[in-house]
Amino acid sequence: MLHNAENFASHFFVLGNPMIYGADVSILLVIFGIVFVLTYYKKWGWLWREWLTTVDHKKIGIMYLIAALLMLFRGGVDAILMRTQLIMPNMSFLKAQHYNEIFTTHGTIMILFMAMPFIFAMMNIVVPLQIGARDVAFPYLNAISFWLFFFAAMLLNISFVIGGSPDAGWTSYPPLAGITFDKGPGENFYLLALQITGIGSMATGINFFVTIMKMRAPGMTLMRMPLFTWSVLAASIIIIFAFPVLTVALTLLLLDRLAGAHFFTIFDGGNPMMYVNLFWMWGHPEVYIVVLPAFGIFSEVVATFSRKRTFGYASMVASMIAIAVISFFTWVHHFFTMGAGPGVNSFFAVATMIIAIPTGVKVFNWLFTMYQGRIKMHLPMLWAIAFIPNFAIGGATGVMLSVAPADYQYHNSYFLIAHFHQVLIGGTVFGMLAGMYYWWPKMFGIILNERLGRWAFWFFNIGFYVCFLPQYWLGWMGMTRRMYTYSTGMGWSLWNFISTIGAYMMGIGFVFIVIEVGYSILYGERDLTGDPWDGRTLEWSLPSPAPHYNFARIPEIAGRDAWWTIKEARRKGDPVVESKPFKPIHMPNDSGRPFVLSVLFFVFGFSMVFTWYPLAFVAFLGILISLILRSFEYHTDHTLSVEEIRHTEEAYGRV
Amino acid sequence: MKRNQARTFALLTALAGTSLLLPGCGEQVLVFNPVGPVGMIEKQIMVLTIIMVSIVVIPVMILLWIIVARYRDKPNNRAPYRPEWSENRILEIIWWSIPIIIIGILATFTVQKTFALVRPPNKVVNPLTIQVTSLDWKWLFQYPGQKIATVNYCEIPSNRPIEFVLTSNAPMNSFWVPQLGGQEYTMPGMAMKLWLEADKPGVYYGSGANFSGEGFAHMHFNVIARPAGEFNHWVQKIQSTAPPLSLQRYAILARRTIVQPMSFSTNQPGLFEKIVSQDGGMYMRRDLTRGKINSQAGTD
Amino acid sequence: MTSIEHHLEEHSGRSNGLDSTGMDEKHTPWNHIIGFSISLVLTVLALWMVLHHIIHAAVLFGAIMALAILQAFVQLYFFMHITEHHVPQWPFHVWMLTLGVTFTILFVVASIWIMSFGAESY
Amino acid sequence: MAMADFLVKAPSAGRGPIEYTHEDDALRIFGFWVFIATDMVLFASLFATYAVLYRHVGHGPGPLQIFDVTGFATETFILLTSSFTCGLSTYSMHRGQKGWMMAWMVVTILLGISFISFELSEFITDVAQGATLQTSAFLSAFFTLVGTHGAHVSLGIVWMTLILIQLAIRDLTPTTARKAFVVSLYWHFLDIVWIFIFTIVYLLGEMS
Ligand code: HEA
Ligand code: HEA
Ligand code: CUA
Ligand SMILES: [Cu+2]
Repeated sequence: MLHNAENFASHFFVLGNPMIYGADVSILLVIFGIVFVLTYYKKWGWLWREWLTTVDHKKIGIMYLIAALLMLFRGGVDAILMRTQLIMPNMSFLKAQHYNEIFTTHGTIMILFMAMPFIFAMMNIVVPLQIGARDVAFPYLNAISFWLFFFAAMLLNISFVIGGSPDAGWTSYPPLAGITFDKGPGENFYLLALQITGIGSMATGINFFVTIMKMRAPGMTLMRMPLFTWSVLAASIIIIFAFPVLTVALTLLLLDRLAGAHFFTIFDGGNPMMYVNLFWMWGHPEVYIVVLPAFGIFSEVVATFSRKRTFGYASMVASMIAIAVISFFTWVHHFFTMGAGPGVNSFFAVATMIIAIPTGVKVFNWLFTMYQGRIKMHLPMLWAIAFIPNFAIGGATGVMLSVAPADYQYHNSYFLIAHFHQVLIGGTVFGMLAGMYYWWPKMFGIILNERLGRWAFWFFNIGFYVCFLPQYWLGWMGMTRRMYTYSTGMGWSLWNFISTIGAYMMGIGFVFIVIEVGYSILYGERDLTGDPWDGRTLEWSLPSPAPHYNFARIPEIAGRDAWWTIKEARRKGDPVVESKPFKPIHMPNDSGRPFVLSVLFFVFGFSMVFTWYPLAFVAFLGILISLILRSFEYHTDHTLSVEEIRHTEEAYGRV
Repeated sequence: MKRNQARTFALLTALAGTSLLLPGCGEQVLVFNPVGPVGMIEKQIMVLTIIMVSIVVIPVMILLWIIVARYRDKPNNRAPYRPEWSENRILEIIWWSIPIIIIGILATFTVQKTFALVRPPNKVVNPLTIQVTSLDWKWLFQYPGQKIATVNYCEIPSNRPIEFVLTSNAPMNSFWVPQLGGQEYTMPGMAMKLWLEADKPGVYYGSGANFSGEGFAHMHFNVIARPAGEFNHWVQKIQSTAPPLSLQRYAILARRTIVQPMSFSTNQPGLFEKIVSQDGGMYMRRDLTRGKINSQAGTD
Repeated sequence: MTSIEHHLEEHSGRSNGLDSTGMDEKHTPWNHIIGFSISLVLTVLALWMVLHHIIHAAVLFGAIMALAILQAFVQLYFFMHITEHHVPQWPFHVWMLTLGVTFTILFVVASIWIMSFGAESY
Repeated sequence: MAMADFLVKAPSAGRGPIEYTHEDDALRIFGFWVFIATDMVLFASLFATYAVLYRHVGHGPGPLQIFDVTGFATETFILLTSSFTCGLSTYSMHRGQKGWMMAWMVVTILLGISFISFELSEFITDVAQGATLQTSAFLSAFFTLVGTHGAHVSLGIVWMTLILIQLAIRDLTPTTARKAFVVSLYWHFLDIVWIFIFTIVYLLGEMS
C-alpha cells in the first residue's frame, strides 16, 4: 500500500534533483505569499471583480503583459542555465536529460507563452483605442482567450515539478516525441498546453480581424488606419489560417501517444515526416505572427519620435499583406535536408527569399521616415533604432539560410540558433519592449524612468551581440544545436565562453528593466496630459489611463494620423470642439465564466496528461455545460447613462 | 552626397574583401574549409550569398547611422525638417527593385545548385556506396560492396564519389560531415541518398545534427579519407581481423548506449534493407525494389 | 420584443437577396429546390462515374473533383447566400474564404508533393 | 424593444433580413464566416494528412475492403437533404414563419441524427472487422478525418437543439434569428466538407 503510494508519488512528482526541490519550495513559497497578501489586505474580492472577471480589453491587455514578462523571466532563467552549462567544455552543471528539458521549455515558453501573449498584450491595449472603438468585437471571447492562454501556460510550467517537462525540443518531432521513445507525461504536457493556448490564439485572431474590419470609427477607412493596427490585421489573418494546422498536428500526435494511432509512428505505415510538414505549415507563419506586430510598433514609434509622417504608407501596408500571404508558401525551408527533392527545395527556397523584398521595403521606409525628421531619443525610439541593424543582420542570415544548398551546411547548427534569436529578440522582443515603453503611460499613467531604461537598453543590446554573434561562428565551426555538452579540440570553447558572458549581460539588462518598473511605480513621473510623446494616433487623445468605455464620444476621423491632424488644427488656432452631446454607452457585462471555463480546460488538460479519463470526461462535460449556459444567457450587457459618463469625464477634466 | 557614395563604396569593397578572405582564416571553421566538390559548391554559394546580402545590409546600417546623427532633435540643428514629406515614387521604386534584383540573382543560383547537388559530384569515377544507419546513440556504417561494417567511424577512399544511403533505426537524425558537404536527415523507414566526396586524405569531423535524445551530444564520428590503395588495404585488414556483425550483435548495437568505434568483418546480408522496411516502412520501398539503392554499385 | 412584425413588414418581399425574386411571392423556395436538385444530380453523377469506371482513372479523378468543387459552389450560393450583402463592407468574408480555399489547396497539394520524396525525375 | 436605439446603427438598421438587425449580430455573423475559414484550414490539414497516408495500409485492410457503397451513398444523400431542409428553415425564418422554421429545424436535426447513426454503424462494422484507429496509418487518417466531421455534425445537432429551445422560449427575435442563421451556415459548411470526404475518401477509395 505504502509502496504503491510511493511509487505513484515518484512518478507524479519529479524527485531526486535538488534544483527541482528548490523550484518546488520556491513555487510553494510564492503561492503562499500571494495568498497571504491577498487575504491580509482583503483583496480577494477586488481581484475577482476587477481582474478575473473583467472583459475590458485594456485590463486583459495588462494581464497579458504581466504574464508575458513573467514568462520572459522563466524562459530567460532557462537560457541562463543553458548558457552556464555551455560556458566551458565538459561541464557537468546540468545532466543531459535536464538540459533537454530546459531547451525544450525555453523554446516553447519563449515563443508560445512569451512572444504570443506579449503581442496580444499590445493588440489588446492599443487596437481598440487606435481605431476609436469601445472594445473589441467579442469582449467575452477575448476574456476566454486570455484565460485559456493563462492556464495553458500554468499547465506547461507545472510540468517542471509534476510529471516531468517535455524534452523533445520545442518542435517535438516524432518518433522521438512518440510513445515508443518517450513514455513520460512530459510530451503530453507540451501537446495539451499548446492545444489549449492555440484555441485561445485562434479566437484572438478572429476577434481582432472582426474588430479591425468592422469596429472602426466613422471616417477611418482602411487606408487611414494606423500602421500598428494594420500589422495586427495582417497578423490576425496569419493566425486565422495557421493555427488550425497546429491544432491538427498536435491532435494527431496526441492520438498517436494516447490512442495508439499511427500517424507518425515508424510502423504500420505511419510517417513521422508528415508531422514535420504539418508543424512547419504552422511554424513558419507563426514567426511572422510574432514579428509583424513588432513592425507595426516600430512604425508608430519611428513616426512619433521623428515627428514626421510615416514614409511610404501604402508600401508599408502592401508589404505587410504580402508578407502575411507569402509566409504560407515557405515552410519547407525548415527541412530542406529531408531530401524532398530538388524541385520542392527550389520552390520553397525561392518563395522564402521573396519575403526579403517586402521586408526590405519596410526597412527603407523606416529610414526615410527618420530622414528629414527631428529624432527624439526616448526609450521607445532607442529600441526602435537598435532594432534596424539587428534585424537587418538577422534577416540577412535568414536569406543565407534560405539558399537551400547552403542550408545543408547551416541547418541545425548554431548558425541557425543565432539567426532566429537575432530576429526573435532583435525583432519581436525589441519591438515589444519599445511598445511597452511607448504605451506604458497609456496603460498605467506613469512614464518609465529614462535613466534606468538606458542602462537596461545598453546591457541588453550589447549583451545581445556578445551572446549571439559568436554563435554564427560556432555554427560554421560545426557545432550543432541541442548539445548539452561538447569536448575540447573543436575550438568551440572560447566562442561559447564569450556567448555565455553575453547571456549574463542580457540577464543584467532584464534585471534593470525590473528595477526600472518598480522604481517608476514608486517614484515615476505621472502622465497627466494623456499625450506624453506628442503622439499622432487616437489613443493619445484619451486620458491616461483611458476610461473603461474608452471614448465618451466616438470620434469622426478625417485623415491619417487622426490625433495629429486635430492637434495641428488646434495649433493653428482652430479649436476643434467636441459639441456632440453624450449618448448612453452600451457595455458588455463582466463575467466569471471565462475564468471558470479555462479552469475546466486546465483540469481537462491535466487529467489527459496523466490519462485520467474519468476526470477528463467530467471536465469536458463541465466545459460543454458552461458553453450551453452561455448560449442561454441573454442579458450580456448593460448601459452607462449620460450622467455616469459626464461624471467620469469631468473627473478627467474633459468636459 | 558624393562623399557619402564614395564612403559607401569603400565600405562595400572592404566587406566583399573580408567575406572572400574569411574562408582562409581558421582551420577550424569547418564549413569554409571544404575538402571536396560538394562542400566546395556549398562554400561558393555561401560566400556569394554573404556578398549579395551585404550589398544591401551594410548600406542600410550606414544610412541609419548618418540619418540618426544628422536629424537628431538638438537645438540649432540646421538640417532640413519636413514633417509632411512622406511620398516619393522614385525612391520607392528604387528600394522595391534593389532587393528584387538581388533576390533574382540568388534565386537563380539556388535553383541551379539545388539540382546540381542531387547528382554524383564526379561522373567519371565509379562511386562507392556506404549505408549509414543512425542508432541510439551511435552511427553504423555498412559497406555493401566490401561486406564490412564500422561503428562511429568511417573510412572512405579519397577522390572517389561516395553514395551515402541514409536511414535510421531510432528517432530521426541528420548525417553531417561539414568539410565534405552538407547534411541530410536519416529517417526510419526511409532510405535517402547523399553524395559526398573528399579530395584530400584526412580525418574529418562528422556528427549527428538532428536532436535524438539523451545521448545525442555524443553522436560524433570521424570520417577518414585515404588514397584508394590504403583504403583497399584497410578494407582487407578489417575483413580479415574484425569480428563478424551477426544479427545478435546488431541487436545489442541497437540498444540505447554510447559506444566506442568498432569494426566488423562481415555485414549481415540484407540487414540494411531490413532495417529500412522492417515496421512496414512505406517510403522508398519502391526504390529498394526498383534497385535505386544499388548494393552492387560499390564493388571493386 | 414585438418589433419583429414591424420588421417583417418593412422587409417583406426583399428580405433576402435571393428569396426576393418574383418566385418568392408564391411562397415556394425555388432557389433552395434548384440548389438541392443540382447537388443531387452532381452527387449521383460522380457516384455513377466511379462505379462504372467510365473513364481512365486520372481523368476520372479530375472529373469527380470538378464535380465536388461545383457542388461546393452550389451550397455556397444557394444555401449560404454568399453573394448577399447585408453586412456593411460586404465582400470581406468572401475574401477570407478565398484565402482559405487558396491555403487549403496549397496545403493539400504541396503536402502530397513534398511527401512524395523526389518522385520527380532528376 | 428593450435595447436602446443607438445599438441599431445606420448601415444595417432597416435593411436586410432580421438576423442583421443589430450591429452586434452582424458582427457575430461576420465573425462566424471567419471561423468557417479557420475550420476549412483545419479540415485542409486533415485532408492533407489523409492524402499523404491513404496508401499506407500497413498490415491492415485498404479502402476497398472497408468502404461500403450503399452505406456512404446513403449518408451522403441524408446529409444533402438535411442541408436542404436547413435551408428551408432559414427561408421560413426570413418569412417570419416561426412554426415552419422550427419544423424544418426538427427535420434537419433528425436527418443529422440518422446521418450520425449510419456513420457510427459503419465505424462499428469496421472495428468489428478489425479495422481500427490502431491498425494502420491509413485507418488512423480515415477515422480521424471522417470522425472529426462526425464530431462537428454531432456538435451541430446539440447546438441546433439548443437554439430550437431558445426559439420556443424567446420567440423569433433578431438574436434568436442570428443564432439560427449562424448554425445554418455551420450546417451547410459541414455539408461542403462532406462532399469532399465523399469524393476524396470514398470515391477515390472505390477507384483504388
Ligand atoms: C521573428 C521570427 C523570425 C523571422 C522574422 C524570420 C525571418 C526569416 N527567416 Fe527565420 N527562423 C525563425 C524565426 C524567424 N525567421 C526561427 C524561430 C527559426 C528556427 C526554428 C527552429 O528550427 O527551431 C527560423 C529558421 C529559419 C530557416 C530554417 C533554417 C534551418 O532550419 O536550417 C530559414 C531558411 O530559410 C529561415 C529564413 C528566414 C528568412 C529568409 C527570413 C526573412 O523574413 C528575413 C527578411 C529580412 C531581411 C532580409 C532583412 C531586412 C531587409 C533588408 C535590409 C533589405 C533587403 C535584403 C536583401 C535583398 C537580402 N529561418
Ligand atoms: C522569443 C524567443 C526567444 C528568446 C527571447 C530567447 C532568448 C534567449 N535564448 Fe533562446 N531559444 C528560442 C527562443 C528564444 N530564446 C528557441 C525557440 C530555441 C530553440 C529551442 C529548441 O531547440 O527546441 C532557443 C534555443 C536557445 C539556445 C540553444 C540551445 C540548444 O540548442 O542547445 C540557446 C543557447 O545559447 C539560447 C539562448 C538564449 C539566450 C541567452 C536568451 C536571452 O535573450 C535571454 C535573456 C534573459 C532574460 C531576459 C532573463 C534574465 C533572467 C534573469 C535576470 C534571472 C537570473 C537568474 C539566474 C542567473 C538564475 N536559446
Ligand atoms: Cu522521411 Cu525520408
Ligand atoms: Cu521559417
